[in-house]
Amino acid sequence: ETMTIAAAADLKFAMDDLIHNFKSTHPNDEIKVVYGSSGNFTTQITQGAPYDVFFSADIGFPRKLAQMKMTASPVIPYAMGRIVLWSATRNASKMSLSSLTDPSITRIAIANPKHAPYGQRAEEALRSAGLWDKVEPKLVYGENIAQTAQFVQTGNAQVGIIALSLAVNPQLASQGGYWLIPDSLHSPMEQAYVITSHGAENPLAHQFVAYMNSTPARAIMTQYGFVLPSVATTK
Amino acid sequence: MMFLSDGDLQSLVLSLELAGSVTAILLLIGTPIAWWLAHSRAWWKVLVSVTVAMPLVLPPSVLGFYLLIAMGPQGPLGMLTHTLGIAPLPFSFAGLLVASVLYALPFMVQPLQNAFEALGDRPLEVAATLRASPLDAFFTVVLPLTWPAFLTAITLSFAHTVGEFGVVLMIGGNLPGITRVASLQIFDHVEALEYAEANHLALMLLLFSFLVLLLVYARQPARRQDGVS
Amino acid sequence: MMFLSDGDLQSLVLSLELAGSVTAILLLIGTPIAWWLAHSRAWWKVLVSVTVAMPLVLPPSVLGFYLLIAMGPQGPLGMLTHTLGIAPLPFSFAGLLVASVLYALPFMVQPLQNAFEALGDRPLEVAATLRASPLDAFFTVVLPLTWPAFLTAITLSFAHTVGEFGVVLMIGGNLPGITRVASLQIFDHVEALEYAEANHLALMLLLFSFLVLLLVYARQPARRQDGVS
Amino acid sequence: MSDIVARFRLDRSGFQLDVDLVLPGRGVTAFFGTSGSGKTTLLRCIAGLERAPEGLLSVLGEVWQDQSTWLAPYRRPLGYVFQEASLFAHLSVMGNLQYGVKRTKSGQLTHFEHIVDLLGIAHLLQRQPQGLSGGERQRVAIARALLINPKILLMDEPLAALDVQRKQDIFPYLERLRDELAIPVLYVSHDHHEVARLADHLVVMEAGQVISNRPMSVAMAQPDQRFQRDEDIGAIIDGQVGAIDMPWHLARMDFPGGGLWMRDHDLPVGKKVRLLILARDVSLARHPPEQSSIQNSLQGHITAILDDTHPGLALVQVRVGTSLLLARLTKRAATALGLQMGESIWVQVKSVALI
Amino acid sequence: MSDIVARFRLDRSGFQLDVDLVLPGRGVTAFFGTSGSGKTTLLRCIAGLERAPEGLLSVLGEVWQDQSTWLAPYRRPLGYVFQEASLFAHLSVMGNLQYGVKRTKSGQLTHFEHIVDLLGIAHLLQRQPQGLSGGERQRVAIARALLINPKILLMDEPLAALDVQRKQDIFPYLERLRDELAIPVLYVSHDHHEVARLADHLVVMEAGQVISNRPMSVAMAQPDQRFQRDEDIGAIIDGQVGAIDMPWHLARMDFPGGGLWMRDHDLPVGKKVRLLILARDVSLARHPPEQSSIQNSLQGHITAILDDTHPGLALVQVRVGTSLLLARLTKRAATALGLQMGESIWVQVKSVALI
Ligand SMILES: Nc1ncnc2c1ncn2[C@@H]1O[C@H](COP(=O)(O)OP(=O)(O)OP(=O)(O)O)[C@@H](O)[C@H]1O
Ligand SMILES: Nc1ncnc2c1ncn2[C@@H]1O[C@H](COP(=O)(O)OP(=O)(O)OP(=O)(O)O)[C@@H](O)[C@H]1O
Ligand SMILES: [Mg+2]
Ligand SMILES: [Mg+2]
Repeated sequence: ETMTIAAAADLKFAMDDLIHNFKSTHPNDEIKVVYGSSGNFTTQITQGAPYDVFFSADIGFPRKLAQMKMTASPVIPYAMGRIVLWSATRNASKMSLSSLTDPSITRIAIANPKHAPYGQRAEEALRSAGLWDKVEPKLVYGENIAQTAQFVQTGNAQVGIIALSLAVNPQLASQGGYWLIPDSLHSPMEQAYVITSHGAENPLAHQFVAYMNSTPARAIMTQYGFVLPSVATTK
Repeated sequence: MMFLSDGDLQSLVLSLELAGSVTAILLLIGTPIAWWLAHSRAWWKVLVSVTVAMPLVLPPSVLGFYLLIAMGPQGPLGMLTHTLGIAPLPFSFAGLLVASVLYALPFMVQPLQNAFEALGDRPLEVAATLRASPLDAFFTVVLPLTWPAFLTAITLSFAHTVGEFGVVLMIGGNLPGITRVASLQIFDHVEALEYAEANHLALMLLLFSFLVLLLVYARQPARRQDGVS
Repeated sequence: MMFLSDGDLQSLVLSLELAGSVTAILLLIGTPIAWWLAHSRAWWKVLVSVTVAMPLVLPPSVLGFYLLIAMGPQGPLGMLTHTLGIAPLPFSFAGLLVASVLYALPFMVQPLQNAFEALGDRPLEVAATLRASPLDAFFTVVLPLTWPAFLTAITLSFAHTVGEFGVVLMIGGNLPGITRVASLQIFDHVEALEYAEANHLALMLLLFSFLVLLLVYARQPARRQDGVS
Repeated sequence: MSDIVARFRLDRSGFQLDVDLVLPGRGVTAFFGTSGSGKTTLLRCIAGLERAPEGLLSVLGEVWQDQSTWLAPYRRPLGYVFQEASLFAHLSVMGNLQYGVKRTKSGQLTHFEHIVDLLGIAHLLQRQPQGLSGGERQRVAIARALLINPKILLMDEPLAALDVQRKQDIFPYLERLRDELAIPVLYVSHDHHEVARLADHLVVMEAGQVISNRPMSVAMAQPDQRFQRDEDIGAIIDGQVGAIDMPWHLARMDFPGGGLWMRDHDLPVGKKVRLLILARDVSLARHPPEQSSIQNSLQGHITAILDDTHPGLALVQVRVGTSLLLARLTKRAATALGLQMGESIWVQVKSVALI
Repeated sequence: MSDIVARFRLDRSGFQLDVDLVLPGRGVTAFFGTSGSGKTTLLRCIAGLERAPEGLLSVLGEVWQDQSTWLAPYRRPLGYVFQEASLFAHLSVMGNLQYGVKRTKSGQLTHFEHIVDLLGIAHLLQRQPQGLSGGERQRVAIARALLINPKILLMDEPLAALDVQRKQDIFPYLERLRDELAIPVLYVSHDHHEVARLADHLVVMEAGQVISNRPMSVAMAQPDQRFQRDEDIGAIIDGQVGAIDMPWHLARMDFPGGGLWMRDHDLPVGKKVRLLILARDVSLARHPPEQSSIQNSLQGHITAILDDTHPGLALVQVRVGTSLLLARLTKRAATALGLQMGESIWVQVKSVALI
């Protein structure tokens, strides 16, 4: 059996581990993963893309698909996304949002709030902290959260607001450090997955979805910085 | 390939396959278009000329988006393929081909058009008086005399297709072994912060392309000045 | 512009500004490079030729990433600008310019190189016997005679820069009014599923580019065959 | 039916070609006319390179163009030597020569070496056209056209770039082509010498129109400044080799009316020849000469006294046997001699040329 | 110091130019030689278009090239007419003509109309080069080179594509250029007529080398087949107009040794002229002629009897006064006349040309 998963880019590290773990019980099955932007995947799935399961960074996209009757399962939340302040050149764990007004910080990278879920939460947090107007002139926008991280990593932006799941990655964790932005400052960021109509007949897709609720899977997710929804709600 | 993973290697092969096919197809369809543009006296040929260059102006992923819609089940191209009983174009190698051909068309047409215009009619006239039919003359006179322009056209089309990302991502869906070309693979590496892998693959891609292009250039005949002398 | 928002309009203006400047700069630096390539007899000029085309082979955002490193505080270019007391290139219009010029270079160089080669030495020789210095002859003889190739080079460079997305995003940081060109704006619209806005802006972009290119083409002098007759 | 019929009308800004010609289907027809008179344009129409809408063209009984027919240039069995250089730059000289041969049905190369030697290009075969001098290029172009065994040969000032010696070398081959192969040659030239030597038929053009179309011998006997330089006015006479004086390297050419001695050309007795006797080489006398270096004296009758190109000169037409000769002399001399129509007179021919 | 000194060595695959020349700093020097002998290459070296590494070139006292000097082509005050067409395709005829004028310091256009008329291109000024016939193009190219008032004019077979009439029209201007402006002209030609008419000095080239370099009059009196067609062998003599016979449109040209009547050219009495007397137009007789149309008889002494180009012919050199004339006759006639060195003999000149 084979199946293809379309996964939001912030899942990259966790998903590799999940699949590795899953395959230990399904040694003969082949699982392909494609990482990318959730918006793109949504468009592609409406045009018949051969993805069996879609892990979105934002619950809005799978819901949209469900409305269009292009899904073969309920929309299942799998995590609450969290954002952090991160720097490659300074110790960000000692910072807070108000440090962003420091004049030595000339560039702050966030994902584009216009369409990137993490960017929207970053903007909300800055606004809630009353800092938006002060820091806006320093902002640069990445197309997605990975590019945002690159702006910071290359030193071109001193600080960035990125996903917790990225910040705990050893590659980034070894540089600087991060400061978790309180989730009270932004609306909850529900992340969810769904089996597409393409995967409806694929038993492997259903098995993988079932696996996501297993203890080992939840452990991996937690390890990569995802905050699990306490109860798997169904909509 | 000691430092390339299987996936990387696969994507590399796919890239070269795609770029090679696109270039070959463009030679077939771009050459007659360029010829027509060079020889027609229709006033609206300027419009055609500019139109051919137009796809360039859109950001590739946006162009890819429009193409995806057009090729999708509700799009005109999608309906056509459906009626003809052909497999749908999106998320297939064939779809990549169609999209890349469209996108790289101006790189083939414009250099050739210039060369054909600069060549003039005399070499064809001479060939005709030596019993060569127009087609014969094209292959035995025009082609060798405009070889540098073909070289440029091939170089630009090939390189551009290898490096194409937005269109290819949108239409192809980044499917391993089918549409995940090297440019997507490198991008994925970079996005996943796998810089070493990205560097290796990028290096290999550059190297391969360099070799392919060098091969093309190496077959360049001695420099010439005019068609006839 | 009844159906364009201020942001859209601003991005459009920025795009045309960028494409115009890039094309102008490319004319200045691409022309001598093409001239050298056309006239040098060094064996390694093929390498230079192929190298100029190499940036094309990388996916634009990956190229952008490498450029970002090079222009960053630790990169060679970044250190240079720092030493010279120039503002850092990333996230500035100047940075976009540099990156786009690099990326579009082959589109300028290759058509010109072909044209210069095809023109041969005779027109320059004739000009020299009529007292024209080489520079004078370049502007009064070579330029008008190779105008179609310049047209192609301008078209391709311009269109390609307008449509550039990956490099521009990486280097520019999508700053409204500074580096948010139309291609980024359209992409953002599409990603945000604002298809109507995307369509409008794309249409305007196409229209503007079409007009600009048409204008360039309209100035094309009567067709000619060879440099001298 | 074995003639060439050509009727073309072509409008250009500032120029109009308008011809209606019947040309002989064999021999060399020369097209003569000032620069810009339309000679090249006419040849292009015949080759099908220029498409005159209402044109008519039939060559040796085959219709190449009329209301309903249009034979594409590459289907017309002709050879064309262009006015300017036209060698393919991407082929060596050898490649250029073989280009047409390969595409000719009877693509035999039996006369390859012959033609190559004739045009003195054997040492150039491996060279590229760019490195050739102007004359070398044109010689290759001529060889290339000859090698495809055309049914008609169109030559647009093919020798303009050649030196005298090369011209002399090529002439005999062109003459043999005319005589042996019997293929018609349409030959554009500015050079009266070339025309006089080569042509059987002469077409004079001016401003896109044909102003004269007649056999060479007729054209020669009726001096026409548009065509002839005044030094070149003379008579053409058909004859044959009558005797050979071996020790003195001389040959006597006999024609109806007498015989003329000229330098020997290694032709056998009885061989038919065509002679050019320039008016400037003919003088008149009342009495047969004695002890002059002029050896060729004939007796004839004055048939006409014509104005010449200069007011001080006269052309006197003299019938010798059945042949007409022309003599040029000053009017003062003509008057001093008291020349009268019908009178008997001695003709002294200083020099005769074979053509 | 007002000469032209040129020393060049240039290696090409299969060809080597190796010349060391001193040429007169005024008048027309003709370069004559077979196709491929290096005439064009030499001219290109002089113009600086070809860079011969160890070359030396000084023109009228100015060094253009030596070990330490290299004057770029565009700084050399010369005019160049190329062998092939060379009009700028992007400029009208007018634009082509003005191109050089605009770049010349003394960019006055006083003689513009004169030159344009002379070359018969006034009606072409607004045309594009592509639409011109071969001859029209070359006429424009000549005009363009003349218009920049060069200090030296290089012409590479400029007239090859022109018809006889146009050539005749251009000659007087070239002659005036030579005589009045005193600028030297280096003139490559295949056409012996052109050379004979125009040149004061003759350089014959073969296989990249100069095989003869001498004044025209010397070259003419010593027949050389490499340079002359045998019909063109003759003597050049300096003289002046001695008398005019108005009613008969004749003029008498006097030279040391006598006078010769020729057609009138509207030249005033006393005007210095140069005469070409072809050997073929000269006959010899023991006695002065009576009642012949040949009017020009002179008495002289035989100074040499030379072999001619054909074994049946002889060239006889006769001194008339202080001038040397050449007569061509068959050996048989020479023997019949019993010609001996030093003998007195009557020379009859059938025709004289002004050059
Ligand atoms: N493509 C064209 N467009 C306009 N006019 C043209 C074109 N080709 C030729 N002509 C004109 O037609 C006339 C005849 O040209 P053509 O080349 O036939 O003359 P030609 O007799 O061969 O002259 P030459 O002896 O100089 O070669 C010329 O006045 C020329 O300017
Ligand atoms: N670029 C070159 N490379 C190699 N050989 C050359 C080159 N240019 C000229 N030649 C050779 O040099 C020789 C002299 O050429 P050039 O053009 O000077 O002759 P030319 O005397 O002008 O002849 P023509 O009367 O035919 O014009 C020729 O044999 C020619 O093949
Ligand atoms: Mg012509
Ligand atoms: Mg030459």
